[in-house]
Amino acid sequence: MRTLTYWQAISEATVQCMEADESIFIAGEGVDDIKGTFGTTKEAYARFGANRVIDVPNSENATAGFAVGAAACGLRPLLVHTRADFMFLALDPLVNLAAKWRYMYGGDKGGVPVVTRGVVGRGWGQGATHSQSPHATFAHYAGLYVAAPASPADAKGLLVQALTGDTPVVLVENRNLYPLTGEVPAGATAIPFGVGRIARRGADVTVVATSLMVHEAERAAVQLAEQGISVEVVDVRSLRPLDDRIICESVARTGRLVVADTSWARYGFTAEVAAVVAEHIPHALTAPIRRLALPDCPAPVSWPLEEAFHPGAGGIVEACLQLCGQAPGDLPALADVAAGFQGPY
Amino acid sequence: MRTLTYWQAISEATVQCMEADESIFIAGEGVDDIKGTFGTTKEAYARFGANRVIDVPNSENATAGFAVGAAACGLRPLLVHTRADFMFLALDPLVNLAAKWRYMYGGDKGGVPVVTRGVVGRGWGQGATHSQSPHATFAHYAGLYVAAPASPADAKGLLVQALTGDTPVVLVENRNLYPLTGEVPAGATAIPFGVGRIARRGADVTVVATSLMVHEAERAAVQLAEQGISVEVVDVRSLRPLDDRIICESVARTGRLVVADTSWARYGFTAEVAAVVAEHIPHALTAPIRRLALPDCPAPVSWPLEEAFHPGAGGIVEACLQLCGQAPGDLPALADVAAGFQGPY
Amino acid sequence: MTSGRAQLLRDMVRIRVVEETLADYYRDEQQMRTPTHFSIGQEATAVGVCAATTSQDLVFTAHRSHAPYLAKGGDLKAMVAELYGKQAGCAHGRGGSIHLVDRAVGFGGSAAILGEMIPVAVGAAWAFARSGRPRAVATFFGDGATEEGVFAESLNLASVHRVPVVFVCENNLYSISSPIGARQPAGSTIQDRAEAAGVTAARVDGNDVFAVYEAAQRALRHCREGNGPYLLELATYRWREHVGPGFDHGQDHGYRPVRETEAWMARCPIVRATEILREQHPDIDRTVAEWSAQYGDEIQRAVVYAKEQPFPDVDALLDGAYHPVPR
Amino acid sequence: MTSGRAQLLRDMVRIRVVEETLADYYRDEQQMRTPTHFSIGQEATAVGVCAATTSQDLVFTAHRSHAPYLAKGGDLKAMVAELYGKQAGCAHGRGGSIHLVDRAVGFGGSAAILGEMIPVAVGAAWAFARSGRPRAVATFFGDGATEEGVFAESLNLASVHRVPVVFVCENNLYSISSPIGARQPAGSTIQDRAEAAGVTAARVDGNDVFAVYEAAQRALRHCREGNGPYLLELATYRWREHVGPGFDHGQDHGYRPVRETEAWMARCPIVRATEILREQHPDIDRTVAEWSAQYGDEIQRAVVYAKEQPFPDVDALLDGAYHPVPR
Ligand SMILES: Cc1ncc(C[n+]2csc(CCOP(=O)(O)OP(=O)(O)O)c2C)c(N)n1
Ligand SMILES: Cc1ncc(C[n+]2csc(CCOP(=O)(O)OP(=O)(O)O)c2C)c(N)n1
Ligand SMILES: [Mg+2]
Ligand SMILES: [Mg+2]
Repeated sequence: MRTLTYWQAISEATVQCMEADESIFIAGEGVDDIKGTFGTTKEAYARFGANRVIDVPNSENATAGFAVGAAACGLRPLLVHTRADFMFLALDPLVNLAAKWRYMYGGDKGGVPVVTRGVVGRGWGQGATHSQSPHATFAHYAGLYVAAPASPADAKGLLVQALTGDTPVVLVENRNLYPLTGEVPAGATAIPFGVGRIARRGADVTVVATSLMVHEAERAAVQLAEQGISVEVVDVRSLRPLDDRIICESVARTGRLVVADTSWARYGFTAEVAAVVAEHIPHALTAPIRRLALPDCPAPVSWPLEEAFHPGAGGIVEACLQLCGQAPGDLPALADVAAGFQGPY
Repeated sequence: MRTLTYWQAISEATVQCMEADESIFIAGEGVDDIKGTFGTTKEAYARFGANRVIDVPNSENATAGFAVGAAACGLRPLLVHTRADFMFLALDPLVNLAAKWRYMYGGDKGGVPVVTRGVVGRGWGQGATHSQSPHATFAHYAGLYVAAPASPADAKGLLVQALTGDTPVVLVENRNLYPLTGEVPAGATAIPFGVGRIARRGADVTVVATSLMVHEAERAAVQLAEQGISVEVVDVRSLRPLDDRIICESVARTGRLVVADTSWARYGFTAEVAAVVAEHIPHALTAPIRRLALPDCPAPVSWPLEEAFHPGAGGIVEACLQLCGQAPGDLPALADVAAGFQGPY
Repeated sequence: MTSGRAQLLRDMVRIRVVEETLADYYRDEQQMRTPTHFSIGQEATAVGVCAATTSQDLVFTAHRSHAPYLAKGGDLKAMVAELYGKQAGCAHGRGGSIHLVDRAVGFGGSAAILGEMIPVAVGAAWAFARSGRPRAVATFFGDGATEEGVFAESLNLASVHRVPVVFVCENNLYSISSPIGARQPAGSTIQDRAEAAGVTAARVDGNDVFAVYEAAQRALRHCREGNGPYLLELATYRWREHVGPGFDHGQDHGYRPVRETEAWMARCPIVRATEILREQHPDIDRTVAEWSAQYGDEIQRAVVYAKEQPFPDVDALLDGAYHPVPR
Repeated sequence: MTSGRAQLLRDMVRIRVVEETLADYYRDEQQMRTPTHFSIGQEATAVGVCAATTSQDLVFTAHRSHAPYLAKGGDLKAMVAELYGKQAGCAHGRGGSIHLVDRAVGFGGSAAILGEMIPVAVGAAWAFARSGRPRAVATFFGDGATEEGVFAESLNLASVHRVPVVFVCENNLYSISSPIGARQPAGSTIQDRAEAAGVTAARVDGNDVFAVYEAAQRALRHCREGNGPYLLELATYRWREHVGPGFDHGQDHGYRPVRETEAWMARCPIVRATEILREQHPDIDRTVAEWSAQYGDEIQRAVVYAKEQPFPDVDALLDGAYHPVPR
């Protein structure tokens, strides 16, 4: 199969879906600019022009409401935010309106399939308001689907599903994934929401992760394999619906759970995954679960602080070793995936 | 000790703090009106007038930003929302600015102690956008304190703490608690955030609850006591910081955990409490944990649906019986606390 | 007597009779468990604007939804059943008074978060414009909603993209109990704010249904001809309490002077339209009385119908929140 | 040569030299790991407005923060150390370029979410007004930020409560790569929108530091005298890329015509002020050269200082997020 980068996979899904369905349009601040949202909207703009790839004013609230209205009239909006942090300004129309629309108006009329892509993740010193990952916030409210693809193939497949489904969707994309490559099917094949993926098979510890943290977990697994610890990495792919079964089946096999996320622990992804296990198979746990998440402070800018702030493969290694009763020892430090980032922003 | 209603306790805390500290002012839509926000701002308005109890335009975003600015200049704003659902429009200034202010500007200068009260909970058919409890959303982001007092004494004590502390606070008040009475100290004594409370001692099951659900849990406990099941009810009082210790100590004693909340389960309060236990004392669990929360749909209006939608004492009884291996049997149905609500809104 | 003008009066009479009857039931029986914002006294805005729309045009509203819903031709029985929370309701009891919908007649929906439907209407109208057909959208909201940032964002967005949307502001001088003077600066109007965003705008007497109708025709023509959005600021007044069935000016609610309310009640849009029509139709009062009786019957029957209808099935609580997940 | 007017020029020269030097280091060494929005070409707005403030007044800004920070008297070394992420930075390395602060001189803070600081300034100014002292607040933001709903909300709030705040819009015609014409309607201005909200407003040539200064004085006087808020729309232009140190008009970025950029560069605010002052000060060019050299030294020393400073202690990562919890 061909290999594409994550951003190319998103671009390809977008273009293929837009070709197949005239009702799809893209709206976002600067989606038409030369950089094309990390490359992801560039080809769509070149192909479909300003009528279907629409630069909008800096009005996140109205733009989301606008998308709801367009969707209510049969169009399929794909909204893009270059930082998901800006989506707080669009929370009301997404959570109070889009998520509830179908149900609130009876449940049997059309929904408003607004798809929102939000870019998350660190760059160089993006700081407290430009690097947050608000997926848990959107996933808490019933009515939306929320997904965070980790691989190019999933980035394509989940976007295809979003653009062909009937439910509003929030897709979270970690910017550090854009350059990653992987095999991607040529066709516009949807990957359903709610179906996780075993990213790596293992027997001793399960690491449940999402988005970028799947890769950090895989790197951790490689190093741990050298220590004789076999790690299973579960990529949930979507946060709502969440694939409880794949999580529980894995933990039932390994008895140990580490959950890794790029947001805070409290009331976040790591909490939900832990709860799923505690709800279904607590007896399977041979050790307490461990959560790898952001420390309880806003994101600092200064790079040593930033390094310490963001969880990565090193932290996962440590947590797994501890769960397996092994001392941290002096393993070589693991560079995070994001360490490959070439500045300056 | 004297007895006050929950709303009187809030009013008293407000008035006493405003008397002691001239820098405190109230701002909100209609805080000066005859109903005085379920009575809670009425005496403050009568005592301190329009200079310190300020009706604001319908601009939730700017009002929250305004409060941040006033706080940065030494004032202590107390913002009031008659429905917490409107706070989605104020999420950006609260989460992207207030929560991060102190840290983002170095961590050693003043913070912006903005206190926001949000009213949550059902009335009669308030529907999908007027009855949500967004406490988990605010508690996910580091930098804020979030509390949900269940008793009149806590409503007073936590508000006093909020109005005398340095960290921005979100207080969630279930409107069905306003008429409840309880003993309340006469003085303006603060209750610290992060310290839970054993609302009822028990040995067989722990119910960890917040806000209204503490009362539902207590009613459930009374009925269960008649069945020979001894329930311990833990009222966390604040969601951030969360009193992990009181939760774990209780579960360590009982071995069984039910978590009850007025919001959705996924990525919510019930998830976090379950995670805390799975993180610290999973081996103490003699049974899987159970979560009592909203079903995964928006709030419906029609009253039979509304009754079925909102969790209450009955559901807690069932969950506890099940955890203790007893059949539901035919216990008399328990009326929820909110069943005392006298309409029409 | 089916002249266009008489029809406007007739529509107002129908809405008045329906709402007054519902208000009585609401208060006396408390079986409608849904916060309800009556438009009694404000009928001319809904009727004048909706009458100027075609069946292809869409209307969205805020919480004060009954009058535009009915004026647009929304199914009365389905509305009443909705208020009673029944499965036969236009939103199957899920939505209540604040979430009426009847797409068959072009009533796109109402919502209760202030300002929320304003950009929705812009998006809908933009979708229409893309399709190349001369359809337009009207969106109703109050003076209070214009303070929400999303109103300004929507004006700008519609203006830049020349979207065929009519912003209909029912300026009834209050947001719950806050007078407009406490919330918006004196000396500038909502019309001014629209114009400053490049939106053509007009202020019209919102209690004069004929004036509203003509202004709405102008506004819709402007939209259909591709000239972009239009804002109508319609001065009017609600007679009842903000939410709920009662009058509140006689009680000690203090937020609006009894004299003010009475002066506005004296400017009843129905009485005014009746007076205007009397010249041409000397027997207008008898006709209005007949209409009242007719609609009195209709609403009584709708209430009976709604009460008889079953509640939604509790087992179907979750239905419709999501499309079935493909697994 | 310390006349008030010369001081304005001098302040601009300082900011220009500082920013150009920092841009070079930024590009060449990539040690400042913080997205940085240079004001090169826009110095007159910051200098003109801040010079008109007193030390008691507060200034807030958006992301384009360096120039107002320096113009208000912010500590240069602390700013540079902040860009280098050092503990000696004005935000101890936690905030970066977009979160500068120096309360000692009345620089209240900068923030990177568009429009976010606008209501903050209104709240700060309201707090001043309550205290009864004639202090005012100025808040800087770009043309793009005026599309955020919170801008309109803030205008209205300030207007209703007659808050002593000066809204300073640096209209540089672009929001990143989007021209204003794609985002705001032709035929109406930001000034118009302010006036429609009851806010006194003026449009001024933002590249004429003397005009800006005088306008700012008028605006601040207006505020101090209790007449409520004021908006200044200042037409200007950024020379560099939106974020980062480079020029982008020569490259094939396509979003703004090379001719347009060059025309604006020809209207350099420093050159213009120099020309105006030349009549009175025939040796102005030599003076400017001296200033440049002086500030060149100053910024070089600041960079050396910043580089030498230690990074924050990683063990203190959490410090300052919360006050210690009383337990
Ligand atoms: C975002 C938001 N803030 C506050 C409210 C509470 N609220 C409901 S109706 C209303 C008054 C609205 O006034 P206006 O827009 O003039 O409409 P009217 O009720 O007068 O028709 C308010 C403040 C709300 N529903 N949504
Ligand atoms: C709410 C929000 N939306 C989008 C952005 C991304 N963004 C950062 S700067 C900028 C351009 C702002 O333009 P303007 O306000 O004119 O300021 P300028 O950069 O031209 O000085 C944008 C869109 C943001 N920071 N915040
Ligand atoms: Mg009104
Ligand atoms: Mg700009």
